[in-house]
Parts: sequence; structure tokens; C-alpha cells
Amino acid sequence: MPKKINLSLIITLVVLVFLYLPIMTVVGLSFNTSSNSLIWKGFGFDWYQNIWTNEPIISSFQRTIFVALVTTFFSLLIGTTISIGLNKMKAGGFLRTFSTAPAIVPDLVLAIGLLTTFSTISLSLNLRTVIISHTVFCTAFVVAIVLARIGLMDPSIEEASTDLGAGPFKTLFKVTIPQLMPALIAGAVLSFTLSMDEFVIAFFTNGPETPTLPMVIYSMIRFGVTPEINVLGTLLLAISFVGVILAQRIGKVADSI
Amino acid sequence: MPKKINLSLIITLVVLVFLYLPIMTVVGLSFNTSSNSLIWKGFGFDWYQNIWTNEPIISSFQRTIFVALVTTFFSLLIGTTISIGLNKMKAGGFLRTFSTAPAIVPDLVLAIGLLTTFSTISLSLNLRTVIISHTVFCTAFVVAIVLARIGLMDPSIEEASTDLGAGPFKTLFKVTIPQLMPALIAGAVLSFTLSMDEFVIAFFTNGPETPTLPMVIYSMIRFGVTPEINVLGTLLLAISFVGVILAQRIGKVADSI
Amino acid sequence: MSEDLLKVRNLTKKFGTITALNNVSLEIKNNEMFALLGPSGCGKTTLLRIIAGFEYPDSGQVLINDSDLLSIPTRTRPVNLMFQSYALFPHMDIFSNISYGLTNTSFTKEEINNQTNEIIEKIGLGEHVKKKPNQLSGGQQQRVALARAIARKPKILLLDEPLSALDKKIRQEMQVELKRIQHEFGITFIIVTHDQDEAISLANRIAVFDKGEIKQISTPQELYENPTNEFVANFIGEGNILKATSTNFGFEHPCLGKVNISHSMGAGKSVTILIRPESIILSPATTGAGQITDAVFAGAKKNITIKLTTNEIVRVYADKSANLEVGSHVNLSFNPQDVRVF
Amino acid sequence: MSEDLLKVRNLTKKFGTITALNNVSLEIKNNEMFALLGPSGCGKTTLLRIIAGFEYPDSGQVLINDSDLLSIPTRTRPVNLMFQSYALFPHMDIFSNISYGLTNTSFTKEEINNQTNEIIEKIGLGEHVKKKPNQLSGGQQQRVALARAIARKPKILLLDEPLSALDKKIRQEMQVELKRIQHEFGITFIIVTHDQDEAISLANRIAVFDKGEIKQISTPQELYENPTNEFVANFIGEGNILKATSTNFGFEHPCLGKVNISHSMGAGKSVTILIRPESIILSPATTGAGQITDAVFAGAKKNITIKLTTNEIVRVYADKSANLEVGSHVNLSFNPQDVRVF
Repeated sequence: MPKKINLSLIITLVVLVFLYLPIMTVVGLSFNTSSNSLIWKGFGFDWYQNIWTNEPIISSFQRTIFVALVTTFFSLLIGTTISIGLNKMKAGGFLRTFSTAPAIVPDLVLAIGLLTTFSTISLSLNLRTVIISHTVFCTAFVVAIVLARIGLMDPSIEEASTDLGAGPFKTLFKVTIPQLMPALIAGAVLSFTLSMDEFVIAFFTNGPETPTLPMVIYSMIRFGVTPEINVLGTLLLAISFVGVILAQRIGKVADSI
Repeated sequence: MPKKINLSLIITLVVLVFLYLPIMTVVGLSFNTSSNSLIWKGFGFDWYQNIWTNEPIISSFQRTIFVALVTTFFSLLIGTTISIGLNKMKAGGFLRTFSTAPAIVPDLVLAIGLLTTFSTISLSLNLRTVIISHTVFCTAFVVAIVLARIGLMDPSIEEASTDLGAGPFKTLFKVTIPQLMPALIAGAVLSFTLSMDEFVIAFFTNGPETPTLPMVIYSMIRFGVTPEINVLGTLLLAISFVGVILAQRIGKVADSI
Repeated sequence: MSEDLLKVRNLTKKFGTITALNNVSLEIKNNEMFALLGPSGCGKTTLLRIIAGFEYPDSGQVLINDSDLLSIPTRTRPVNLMFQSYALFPHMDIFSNISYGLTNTSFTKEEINNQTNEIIEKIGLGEHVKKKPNQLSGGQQQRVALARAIARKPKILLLDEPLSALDKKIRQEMQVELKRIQHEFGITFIIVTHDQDEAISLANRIAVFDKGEIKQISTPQELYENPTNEFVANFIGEGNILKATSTNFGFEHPCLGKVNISHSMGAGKSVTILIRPESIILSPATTGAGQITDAVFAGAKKNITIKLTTNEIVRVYADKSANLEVGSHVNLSFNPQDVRVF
Repeated sequence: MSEDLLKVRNLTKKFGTITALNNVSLEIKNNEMFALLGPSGCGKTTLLRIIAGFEYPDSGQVLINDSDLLSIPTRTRPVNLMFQSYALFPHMDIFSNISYGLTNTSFTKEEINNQTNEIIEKIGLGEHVKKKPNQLSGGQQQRVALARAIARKPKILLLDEPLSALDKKIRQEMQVELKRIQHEFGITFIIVTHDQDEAISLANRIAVFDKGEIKQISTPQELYENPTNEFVANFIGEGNILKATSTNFGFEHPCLGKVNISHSMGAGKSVTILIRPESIILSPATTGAGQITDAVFAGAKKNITIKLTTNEIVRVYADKSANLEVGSHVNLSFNPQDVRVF
């Protein structure tokens, strides 16, 4: 019984190359030393070095990190509270669906809604409104992740804590939260990367003086794809991938403890 | 043992209202009869009627539906093929991660990569390039959904088909695909709504003569939030929700058959 | 003060339209090993959770040493529960798991350490104190769950399906161990189980539940030998349940003839009879009351399956040397004392 | 042509560094009910999958009626498999499930319908033909899986843990049913199981596997009464395994004394002895060979656990009327013929 040539493997590989072509293009061209990004001149880190001297890019990068950190903090706090609250309610099916639904609302619709809301209550647009907007957006993802984890938790473990004489706060901090750690880490990393990369909502809810990195990239691209853009795209990509891989690893380690 | 006042329920409800405020604002104001969207004048469907006479909006809406349908077809075909191929490979862990990874690549990075790729091979930008781009983007989601479902499938069922004398094609079409139906429906609905709502990638990879609906909304909003924008946002929202609910229902029905 | 440690009186609990417990009453004595036995959904777990404090009944009383148990908050009840899943805290080591209950008391750190170490000693977990629960085997995890549950020295230890997750060899070991620990610590055990073997091998007395009601409370031997109803007869041990007609002196069955027993239920009624497989003696016949459809070697005996001419199936334990082949016809005889009629 | 339907010769299969089958040989006769028995990971499932055609061995032969089975493609082998999970097609009704194998042949539609209906009749599934698998009970699903697997009239039916998913009552029913169907259709059955009760109750002959090797092939009774090694002694039935020293005429054990048996292994060697629980007679003593640690009512008998002075644990089946209390000291006696020495 000789082995067949694995046709499905070949098809899969070809399709994967097709899927990855655009991403590989960005990464590949970011190492092009030419100043015309479409003409390959040689491999080098020239444009990576140039980026550090570009003041608007660096300050927008700092703003983006700041927004992402604050967003992560609030999303995690609010999302975890909702998840634990929803889990306590027995008939929470309807509320459960609703608390994760903002994750499937089109970005554009959420952006319009936020802009209208801020206009109605006359809140001026700046990094504060971006943080509020990103928190609304990221909380739904945190809830989805934490609720899924709570669902996998043995409910007897919290009951055991009560049975052994612990009050609700001791049970929460000594038993429930340590159990949820992998989900909290995953939720934090996801919130951070979503906020970092987010363009549409930031564009609608930010003021013109404090652009975030995706907004800067967007304004640069109107003049065509430049080598800086490939470098910035590669950096954003790297941060996302490192985040996701980190979240998976930490999740596994936390699980095995 | 009297019942305690359910503090967690109250907190959860308050937070949910906060999360939903922007969405409710868009939907609510879409029924405002006033021509200034920020001043409430009365409830009515005036602006919904006006939309139908707005030729640029209607034709962009038709384009969006067309792109979404074609994207759905190709994403489903390619995504299902990859998923079945990956499932056949025993040591596919690495490839598995890679085939779903484009789902976590920032939109903006994917958009830059696609634009650069199209420029490199001198493909002119129009609806064809949007469809290619959306297919790259949606295929990763289809793979994620279908692979998860294949993982739940009893591998003995395909073996039973072979044991009973069926060839690989009969097994595929009579046994495997009917088993995957709920995932295929969910993948199709997700691809359709993702493509419908998608703005950043379409903006980068489309030509100026054939804007899609999100692009039209975006260009309109530069002049402030108008009642039309609220109506269009509500419609996009409705399509997304109906799609997701439909996918869940059909998935459940297909499961119970 | 009566000799009963726990009294359950007229307990009723409904979940929506489902009646989990219907007017249940029972008494459990000090130092008893008491089992609540029944199929899943029979209400036994609901009773356990009411005693533990995780559910509250719709009506009825639970008294411990003649004082109300239900008004004591869950946290401070003199009752602890060993969960079916063990419910160990996966992020804490074995020592922290076992001492957890003691940290919720007014004991000093030194007292907690001493008491925890004493229990670890007695349950034989000394070498594992620094490990996490998932580094232990199933049997060891159960010992930790047991140690954690008795650390607060409860008056009653509730055990939810304590042997169900263990394989056969460790089951037998834990069975002896649970009895030893109950004896050594002097705690009353209430065991909830769906497995008659588990109940019989552990408990002094068993309450058999069905659909929220108690069908019989008695010792294992009494439940086996003198079940008071068909449910218990069917649930405890292997038994042949046949349909017969009562006579003035006993009953009549088409294949077994007229049988006279000590009491009568009045003539002409449709009755159910129970005969245990070891109570039947088979004798070959050319055309008998039944035909052997299966004969299986089972160590010291043979398990014989017979199809009666009434199409009823009867199982008999025969001597392994008995010459009983599949397909041969047999007659059945038994001592009328060994038959129960309902 | 020999009387052996299937011959397995020197089969070896490795998965990476794990040897699933190590030079395994066995013969299965026509119309046999043959069981492959062993703990999980012993290689029995690998052998089953090689015969079915889902795995291919590294070396060795499999012959059916003396011709090579391994060169026949999986699809056309005269062998069918009843999967442990049943693996019914959930989207097809019962009729389509059962006729599926026949649609892959050159039969006409009418022939397929007739043959399917005949099997449905014989297996007693008539009322369910239009239902989907998930509308049936576990026992009914298994009948469908059985019907589907025998529809192509294979020479050998492979059954993977056929009774494991069923509860006790339906198990006994299916056990008789499987034997009836095997007899009626005249198909050789090969049963893979980890459960000795399942193997003993179904099979004429059993191959006991451990770590990829066959430890013994024999009838159930022979395996129970004359195991040739400690693994089989331990795996089949309940047995007491004790450490003893061989003498010129038998063996010596600190608690049992010197015992003379028919053969000797030479003096002074360390040996393992097996005594079944029903072979031991207990007699009370003031200071005996052991002390009773547990006595459990078990229907017609009592299960007694004894701790010997050597700390070895011995299980004995005593008469239920025997006056044997926990804590009392006992001596053990037995007929030397009932002891096996390895």
C-alpha cells in the first residue's frame, strides 16, 4: 500500500501563500533600503532607524500606547465585573448575548454612535473620548473571553470555599479570580492589541491635535505607500502577534499551575 | 434566609446601558424627523423613505451586497478546502495556527499589504480588488469556524463510510460536508456581514468610481452626522444582527437534525 | 436530647414544575454511615445540598441535635461536603487546600499549622503537602478532598458519590479507608450515591429514593432480603421480577405453578413476585417451564439466562459444574420462603 | 484450506517510539466469538484497526482463508467494524444508515431495499426506519450500528467495546442478542474490550494482551482456573496475589504455612501465588494469620477483607450467615489444588 501524494497538503500550502502574500509583502518591503518602496534595492534596517527620528510618528506611537494601556485597564475591570455578575444570575441568557453583542457591531456604526453621543453631551474630542470609545469596544471582547472561562470553571469550587467558611470577598479574591487568571491575561492582551490597531473609531472620536499611530499611517498613505508605512505596518503586526502568542503561552502556563 | 438585594445585577445593567448608549443613539436618532440629527423633533420614518431616492447611496449599497456575496462564495470554498486539508494532516498544528492568524492581523496592516501587492503586480483598483482583499480577510474566519467544527466531529464517522465501501468523494459529499453544515452556514453569514461592514480594507483597495456603502457613509460624515448616516448605520447594524441570529438559529436546527 | 443527630421532617422542594423532594422525613443517628441511594434525578442530591446549605427547601424542617439547622448560614454550619468532583483549589498546594477551612476561623496561625499537619498525618498525605492537586492521582486527590472537608471537624460529613470516579482497585482501598477515618474521627457520614454497590459496601443504613420520595429505609441486608416494594426489589441487587396472580394461600404463575407462602393478598389479584438468582434451582426437563438462552462462566458460578414460556427472562446463578447447555429445557424450583410478593 | 478463518502472523507495529504490537500471532476459527482483552494501550485496538484496514503493520502477515488480507483495500475487505461510538451518520435516517454499505455495491435499488428490509426485520428495528439516530436510545443505536455493519455480509465482524456504553439491564439483553445474531448470520466476531466481564460473557476464546504482547489465549474458564502468568491471574476475575517462597514440594508463606502442591519450582525461590476469594475458608482464632478489616454484605455472600500479619490484603467470599466481625482474628485454609504458583 504505497503512500499517495498528498494533494490536500499542496492545495493548502498554495492557498496559505495566497493568504499570506499581502502580509509578507509589507514585512518584506519594510527591509527594502530603497526610498521607492516598490523597487527592491537591498536588505537593510535603514527605514527602521529613520522612524526613530520622525517626531510626529514617535509622539503618535506614545499616544497610542497610552490609550491602549488605559483602555485595557478599564475594559478588564468593567468586563470582569459584568462577567462575574452575569454568571451569578441563573436566567442571564438574554443579558449574556447582549453583553458580548457589541463585539459584532460594525466598527463604523459604533463610531457613528459614539460621535453622535459625544456631540449630544458636548464632550470635546480628544484622547479622553478615544479611551471611552475603545473601552466600550474592548469590554465586549473581555466579557466574551471571561464568560467562556467562567463557564468552564467547576461551580463546586466556589461552593467549596463557602462550605469551608469563607465569605464572598475571600471567595472572590482567593478562589474565583485566581481561577480566571488565564482569561484575564488573554482579555488584557486582546484589549491592548485591539486598541493599538484600531483606526475607524479613533478617527471619528479623536480631536485633530492628538492623532494615534493608525491615524498617522492613514494620513501618510494618501501620498502612496512609502517605506515608513511598511515599517510601521510591520511593527503593528509584530506587536499583535507577540501579544497573541504571549497570551496563549501565559494562558497555558497559568492553566498548568 | 431573606434574599439579598442583587447588587451584581444592578451593576451589570448599568454597565450594559453604558455599552449600548452609542448604539441606541444611532438607532434612536434614525427615527428623528428633524433634519438636524441632534435636535429631536418627532418619531417617524421620513429619513428611511428619503434614502431610497438617493441614487449614490442605493448604487453603493448594491455594490456592497455584490462584493459581500462573491466574497462569501470564495471564502467558503477556499476556507472549507483548507480546513478539510488541515484536518487530514496529523502534524498540522503549525499550519493550523497560520491559517487562522490573518483573522488577528490588524485591518490596517492587511490593507497596506494588499495595496502594495496590487501596485506591484499593476492590478488596477476596482471592485475586483476589493473582492480579492475581502476574500483573503474572510477566509481566515471561515477556516477558524470550520476547523473548530471538524475538531468536534467523531473521526469514526468518516472511517465508517470507508469501512462500508465508500470512496473518498462519496465520503466527502455524503458524510463530511453534511456534518459540517452548521459551520458552513455560520462561516457564510460571518463572511457576508464582515464584508458588508468592512471599511478600512475597502477604502485602500477600491477605485474612486465604485465606492461601497461604508465608504459613502465615511465621505458623508465629513460634513457632520446627518440623519441619513443614522439610518444607514441602523440598517448595517440590523443586517449584522439578523445575520448572526440567523446563523445561530440555522446552526441549532442543523445540529438537531 | 434524642439519640438522633439529624432529623429531616416533611421536607419539600420544587424547581419550577419539578418536585425534587416530596414530603421527605428521616432520622440519622450519631456516628452512622448513612447512604442516600437512588437513580439520578431522584432528589438525593437536593437533600444533600439543603443540608449543606446550597439550597433552601420550600417547606419542612431540618434539625441537628434538635435545633434548627436551616437558620444557620452556609458558612458556619457544622457540616462539610466532599464534592463529587473533589473541587480542590487548583492554584493552591495540598497544605493550603487542607488548611483553607481553618483559616476562616479564629485559630492562630500556629494552631492552624498544627491541626493541618495532624490531619495530613492521619490521612497519610505527608509526602504531598507541597504539590498542586493536578500532580496527584485520583485516589490521592480524594484523600485531599476528604482531609479538607474534615479539617473543620464537622458534626456531619456529606459525601457526594465518593467512590464513583475511582477505578476498582483504589475503590476497595478507599472503602476501607473511609470506614477507618469515620471511626477514628467520630464524624457522622451521609453518602449520596446512585450506585447500589457503593451504598451497600459503605453504609450501615440506606434510604432508597425514587422521584423525590423515600421508598424504604433499612440496612443493606434487610433491603436485599425484604424489600417492601418493587422499586427497591429492582434497584438493590439482581432480582427476577415476574407477573403472577394471587391465590388464597400465595400466588400462581404459568411456569412456576401454585406456590403457597405465609401470607396472602386475597385471591385473583395481579401481583409482582421477586426471586433472587441464587434462590432458584434448575432441573433438566424435556419440555420445561423455560429454555436456557445463555450460560456464562463467572468464576465460582455460572450465570444462566432462561426464557420462560411466558417470554419472561429469568437469571439464575448455578454451580459452575452444573451441566446446563444453551438451548436445553429446564424446570425451576425454589424455597417459597425466598419469594417476595408485592 | 485450514479450519482457521483468520491468521495473524508475527505482526509488529510501532508508533514513533511506542511498540503497539510486538510480534503478535494468533488464529481465529470460523464462526468463533473471539475477544481481544487487555488494559488501554495494550495494542488490542491497533490489531483491530489493522484487520479493518485503518492501520498498516510494520511487519508480519494477516491471512484470511489463507490469502493475504493486507493487500485488499480497506473499502473492499470482507470485514466490517462496529465502532465504539457507533459512528452512525447523524443526518441520515435509520434505513439510509443501514443501506449505506449496500449502495457501494453493484446491487440494484430493489435488491438493496429488499436486503436492508430483511436485516431491519431480523434485528427488530422495523418501527424506527424513518427516525434519525439521535431519536433512538443507546441500545437501539447499537442495534442500528450492528445492522449497518452486517448488511454487507462480512466474513468477520469487528466489535470495538460493544457493551461499554450501555447500562446494566440493556447490556445483558444485548449480550444474548449478539450471540443470537452471530449464530443466525454465521459471521465470525472479533470483540475488542478492556472489560473482562464483557469478554467472558461474550467470547468462546480470549486473547489477553499486555503491552503489545499476547500473555495467554484460552477459554474464559481456563483463563480463570489456570492462568499461566501473574498478569492474567490479576486481570481475569478477582484474585489474591501473595508473595511466597518455593520449597521442594510446593511453597511456604508466613501466614499460610508450608503447602504441598503437585509440582515444584525448586527450593528457595521467590514465587507468586494466586488463590481465588471463593477458595479460602476462614476459621476464627485468638491470634490468627490475619485480622478482618472489612465485611460487606453482598447478596448471597459476604465479602470479607483480611489484613495478614505480612500486611498483605486478602479478599474472601464467605457465606452470608458466617459470624465474621470486623476486628476479629482468623486463620485461612484452602485446598492446595486451588492454588496457582508462578
